[in-house]
Amino acid sequence: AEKIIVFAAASMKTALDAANAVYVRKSGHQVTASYAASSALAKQIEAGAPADVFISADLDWMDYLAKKNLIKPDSRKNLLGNRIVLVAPKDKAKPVDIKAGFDLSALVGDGKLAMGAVNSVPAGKYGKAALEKLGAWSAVAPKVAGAENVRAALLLVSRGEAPYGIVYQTDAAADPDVSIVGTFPPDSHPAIIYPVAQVADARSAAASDYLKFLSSDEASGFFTAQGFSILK
Amino acid sequence: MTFAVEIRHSQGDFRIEADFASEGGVTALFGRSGSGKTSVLRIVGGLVRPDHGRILVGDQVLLDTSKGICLPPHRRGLGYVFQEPRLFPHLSVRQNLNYGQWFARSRSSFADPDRIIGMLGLEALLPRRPGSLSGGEKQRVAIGRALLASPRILLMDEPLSALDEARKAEILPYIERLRDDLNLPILYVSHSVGEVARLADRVVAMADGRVTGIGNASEILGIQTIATGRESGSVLEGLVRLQDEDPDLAAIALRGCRLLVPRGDLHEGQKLRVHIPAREVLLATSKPQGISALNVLKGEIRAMTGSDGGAVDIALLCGEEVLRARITGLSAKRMDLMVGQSIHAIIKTVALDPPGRAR
Amino acid sequence: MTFAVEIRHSQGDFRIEADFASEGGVTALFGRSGSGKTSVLRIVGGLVRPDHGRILVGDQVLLDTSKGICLPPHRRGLGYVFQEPRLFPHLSVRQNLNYGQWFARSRSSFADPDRIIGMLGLEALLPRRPGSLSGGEKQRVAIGRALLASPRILLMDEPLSALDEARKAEILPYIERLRDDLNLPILYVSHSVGEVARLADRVVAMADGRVTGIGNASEILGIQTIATGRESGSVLEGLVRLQDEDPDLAAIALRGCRLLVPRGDLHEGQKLRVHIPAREVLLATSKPQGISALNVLKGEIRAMTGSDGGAVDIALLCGEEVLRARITGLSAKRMDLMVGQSIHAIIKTVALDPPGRAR
Amino acid sequence: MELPSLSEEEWTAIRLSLKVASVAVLASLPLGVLVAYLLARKRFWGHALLNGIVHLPLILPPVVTGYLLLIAFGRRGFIGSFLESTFGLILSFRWTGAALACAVMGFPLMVRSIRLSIEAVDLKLEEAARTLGASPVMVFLTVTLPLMLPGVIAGLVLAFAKAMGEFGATITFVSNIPGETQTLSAAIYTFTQVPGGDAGALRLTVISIIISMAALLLSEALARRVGNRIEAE
Amino acid sequence: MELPSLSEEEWTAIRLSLKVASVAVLASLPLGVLVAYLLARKRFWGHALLNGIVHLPLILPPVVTGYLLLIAFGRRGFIGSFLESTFGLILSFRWTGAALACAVMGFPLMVRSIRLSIEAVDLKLEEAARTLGASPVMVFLTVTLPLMLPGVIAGLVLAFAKAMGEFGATITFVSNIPGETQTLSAAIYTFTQVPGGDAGALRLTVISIIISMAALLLSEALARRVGNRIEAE
Ligand SMILES: Nc1ncnc2c1ncn2[C@@H]1O[C@H](COP(=O)(O)OP(=O)(O)OP(=O)(O)O)[C@@H](O)[C@H]1O
Ligand SMILES: Nc1ncnc2c1ncn2[C@@H]1O[C@H](COP(=O)(O)OP(=O)(O)OP(=O)(O)O)[C@@H](O)[C@H]1O
Ligand code: MOO
Ligand SMILES: [Mg+2]
Ligand SMILES: [Mg+2]
Repeated sequence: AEKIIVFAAASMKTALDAANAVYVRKSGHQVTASYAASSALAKQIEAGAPADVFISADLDWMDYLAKKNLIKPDSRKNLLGNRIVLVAPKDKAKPVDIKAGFDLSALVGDGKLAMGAVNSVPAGKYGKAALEKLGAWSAVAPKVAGAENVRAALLLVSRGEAPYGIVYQTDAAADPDVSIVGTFPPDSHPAIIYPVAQVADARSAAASDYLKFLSSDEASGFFTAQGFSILK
Repeated sequence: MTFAVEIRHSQGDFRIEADFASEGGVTALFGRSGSGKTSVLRIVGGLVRPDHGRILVGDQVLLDTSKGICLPPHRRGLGYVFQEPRLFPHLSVRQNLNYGQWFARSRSSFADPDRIIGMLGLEALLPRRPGSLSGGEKQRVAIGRALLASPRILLMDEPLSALDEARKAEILPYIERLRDDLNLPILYVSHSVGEVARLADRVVAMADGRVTGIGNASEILGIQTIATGRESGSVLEGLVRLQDEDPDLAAIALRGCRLLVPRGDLHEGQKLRVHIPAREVLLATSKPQGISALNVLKGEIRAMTGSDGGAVDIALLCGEEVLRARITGLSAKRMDLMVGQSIHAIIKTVALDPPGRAR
Repeated sequence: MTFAVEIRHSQGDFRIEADFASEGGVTALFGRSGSGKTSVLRIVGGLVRPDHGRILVGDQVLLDTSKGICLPPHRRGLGYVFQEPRLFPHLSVRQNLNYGQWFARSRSSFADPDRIIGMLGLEALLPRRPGSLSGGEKQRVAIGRALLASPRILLMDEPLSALDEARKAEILPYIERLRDDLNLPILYVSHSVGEVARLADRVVAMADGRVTGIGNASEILGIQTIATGRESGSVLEGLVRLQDEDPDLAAIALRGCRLLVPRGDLHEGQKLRVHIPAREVLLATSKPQGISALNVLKGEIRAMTGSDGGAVDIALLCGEEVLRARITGLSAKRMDLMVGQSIHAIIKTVALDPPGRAR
Repeated sequence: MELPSLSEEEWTAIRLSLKVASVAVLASLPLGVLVAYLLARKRFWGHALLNGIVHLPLILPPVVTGYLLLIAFGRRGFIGSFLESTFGLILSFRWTGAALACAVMGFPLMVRSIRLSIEAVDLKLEEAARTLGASPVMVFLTVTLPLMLPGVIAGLVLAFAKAMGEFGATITFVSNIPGETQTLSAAIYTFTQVPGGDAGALRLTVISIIISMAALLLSEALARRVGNRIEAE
Repeated sequence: MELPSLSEEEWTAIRLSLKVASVAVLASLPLGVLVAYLLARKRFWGHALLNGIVHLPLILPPVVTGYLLLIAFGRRGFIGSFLESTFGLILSFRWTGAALACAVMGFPLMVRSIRLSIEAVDLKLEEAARTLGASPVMVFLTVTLPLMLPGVIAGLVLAFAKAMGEFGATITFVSNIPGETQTLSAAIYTFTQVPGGDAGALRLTVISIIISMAALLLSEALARRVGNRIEAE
């Protein structure tokens, strides 16, 4: 049996663990997943990490590796998609109509808008782009509290520290203390894409087989269950 | 001021049982190394709370375990000179000396910094830190620090042991003045029979944590030959009478006899105590003539006891005073001494310690 | 073993200039507190490297700054008893005592643990840690630790100051044996004239970092009245002659006269030194009769000097020995003493310190 | 090394970091001394517990500490809401919260250093001070405290350095708001999260190092002065 | 509290954490003592520099430390490639690398504690040992070292606790590979990154606390024994 090492963005843990379990049972190969920030994983692959497969939470870090010829270009694939949503604490949740010119700043009031750090965390970048497109950014920018990651932003909302937050649909769905009060239109921000690729000097012969499995319907079930969309 | 101590305490294997009282003045704790002197001082100073105990100074109760009273050390009005210097390393000598004054409720008249600094020869050291002082310098600073705290009781644990004779001779009269003029109770530990004889109104002999004898200096230092070794002797008390004959001398009128001593700064009518080591007393069967000793006392042999090393201890009655002499067995044999015999005791005047003033 | 020290060193404001040599035996550093005794010892011990200096022990160079030689302390074969105990708090008393043996290249015959532990009375303390020892107990352990390191030189800084007379009397003969039987050079600091007179072959008087006098015990302790205060006196050397008359006594044959002393464990023909404090010598114009002092020496007054306190210092020639006496001015006047006059010196036998053996 | 010119936002982060670290360290000092004293000198019920609590921020991943702080000191947190209603003190999303996070993270380091120093103070000197009339409080102020200064200084330095480097708990607790809670290390972290941010991260890292080294040198000089004073008793 | 049964992977993380923390702490101890001794006792050119380098891991955000380790000790790093070619020692993405990261992160804490203790050792005792024939090395081993034990123990505890809590530098340097580099705190972190991971994070956090508290209690008992022995000189 082969041993496959997957470097994956931390936010995929739940779904990927479930999918991997099935793959292991079926193929008899052994799969080990290392979850961390995409940035760290990319740098590690650059430094010669023994990874076979890399799943990034955004395109930037995959591009970073691609530019350095550290992935096999023909193995690269956009695996999953996601959406960003506006959330509020469950007890204060009222639906918001997210459209061009909607006044998010007024909704937030003198509270904070929790989201991933807009310069570094992918969800923050998408959120900022969407708000800019919808003309809400300049008013709300001073009220943004940038969290280290989406989970932290979500926590700020679920703890009631912030009246609103922008997070992935996948995270919002799982938190009982927050409600999704609106979903950003897909065209308001660059597509949210989790790309996958085989690492250039992957040692495992089963890596491409594993990649194929990730795109299979069987695997997709676990991803959709978590709220991801499957990109074909 | 009176003083009463009653202690039962165990530390490790060592058990202390010490009861003693004093009418005031200097109470000397005397005993061999490890006999428990420091332990008693620590308890009186409040640094150790004994299993059982009662300590009174004047009518103030410092400690009474049966009533649950235990005054903390800083409320006992202490001046404590420890066996080791214990100077504050982060403070200058001057600050060390002043330390107690920061907390003293009132400053005693005797706690005059300039006076004490002068007496202890500390002027040049004031700005220095204790780290680089010599052993004796440290000990002097420690003495000054305790005195300048304006204490109501003074606890001194071998305060002069690291000092030279000349310095001791400067400090001892000062301690005598504290005792006499200020009525300051002093608990004094020393291995020096000379110091103890000179200062102590009351001597508490200790061995193995227990009190083995209490009495005035004469009784204890005279009797306790084991504790005192070759230093046994007599301690006599009398009034000073100035002499016209020689301005350098003074007489001390004792009961039924008198002694000539160097005059020093003695004054007429003053009460005074002298220590005469037994080994410094010569005996003569007939009154010697043309001899350099001023003191030739006529007396009668009251007791003779053979002592170790072939020496003989002899108690004489001169007037009403008992004088102890120690001579060789050979001399005793040659002179054919017997109890009841009349005899002359010869004492070299300058062999006396410059006497302290009694209260 | 010979011994030569030559030091120039400044520490802070204090400047040390000390040159002295010794034929071996005990060299005593004598001087008031702060005169630089400890500083010299630290330099000899290698703990301080002086600005300039040369130290020789036998033919071994411990230090020669001009040649850049400076043996580190652990190669100097030292036994150093510090002025404070400096015991290792994490080791038991036994381990403290053994510490030096772990490193000693060879064990001297005198470094017999049982012997030394017995002499110092440390048996019961062996398993304890130093923390709870009494002051004197600590000092004894420190002495034992230094002796058990089998040193080739012994540096002792007031080693006996915290001990009682009885304990001192046990330790002193041991140090004498080290000096005499083992030819161990000893540099000894003490404020006690008695100790120094008894032990020292050579006395180095210090004041303010400078050597103010070097000589044998008699010369320095006799002359240095300032340093020694009331303890000036004579140190005489002679051969022991046993007495048939009295088994408790022995005579010391001096040049042209003899002294009776307690016999102790003296043996015939032994060389011996005694210290006679000037204040313990009485003078008589005619030979006294029926007197308890065994020693009455006939002599002649060679010099008379007035001294402070109305006392007069008198140097007598008895046979070929010089004896010092100190009497009151009044007595001198009464007896009408003059230089050249013939006189009798009276010395109480038991007033002598049990004499040490000279080499 | 020549520093490329810094953006206004970066200058703000530097100022903020200095403020946060200084306040964190100085404000926690009295409590640090108190806790260190209790741990070093007193035997009481809960000794081990207190000791454990002090060490917690070291044991827990910083993110967890941040979560716990948020739960306790957030607006809805039981302590946070009390502080707000009683003193009007709001910590969440404020620089004060960042200071709290840094203080908490540095606390074990500070306490350990101070405790070690207290344990090294010679009790015999305190006894001497007692006999000279000093009450326990005065003994502490005039003897114990001066003698334990080396440990206090060491504790301050460690806590300050930690405060400069800490971001995990801070960003989780008070997020990353430029000018309010974005400290230097949060800014550095942000740079590391984007491809090509290395130059920016390096620049800020160098600045962070320079600041901390200055603090370090200062502390060494201070400790040496204090030490000189005490030296060689 | 009853612990829900742990998964195989979680047990592995616990075992790994213990191994990593112990090795990190013990392996860095000799160097820690050496550096602390140099800093405490010697004045040399580069004293400030060495001191600064020791403090670096505290000053830098852990992620940055992790990146620096990756650059230096990674397979392609200058030290890493040297170690591999010379000793066959591979650190990157191995548990040994995790130990290195933990050791580096805990090093300033360890050195400070030990240094404080060395500074508290009475030089007079060392002098006494020298006069008794002990060479400088023997003095260190028989006097200085035993007397500074409290600081060594404190340093070990701090470093161990830090190693248990550290993940920023570790995860950045050696990633988060179950069974090889996934320590307890990395596992906790991973749980906090996914929806519904709180229960898992809490479970592991409790275990981490229990382990560290045990280490803490052990160290206190040890320090008390050592302290008792030295007490009240
Ligand atoms: N660093 C220093 N700066 C200034 N003076 C110093 C320094 N170190 C020592 N001294 C002084 O040198 C003198 C000699 O000290 P030393 O310890 O040698 O005296 P000592 O003769 O041993 O005295 P004691 O009998 O009191 O122990 C002292 O007056 C001391 O204060
Ligand atoms: N914790 C303890 N366990 C056992 N013995 C102890 C303890 N503390 C003190 N001792 C013993 O008590 C005895 C008395 O000690 P203390 O210090 O009172 O003696 P001291 O009379 O002052 O002697 P010194 O003249 O040598 O200073 C000593 O033998 C000492 O070893
Ligand atoms: O434990 Mo950290 O990763 O130094 O904040
Ligand atoms: Mg004592
Ligand atoms: Mg000295």
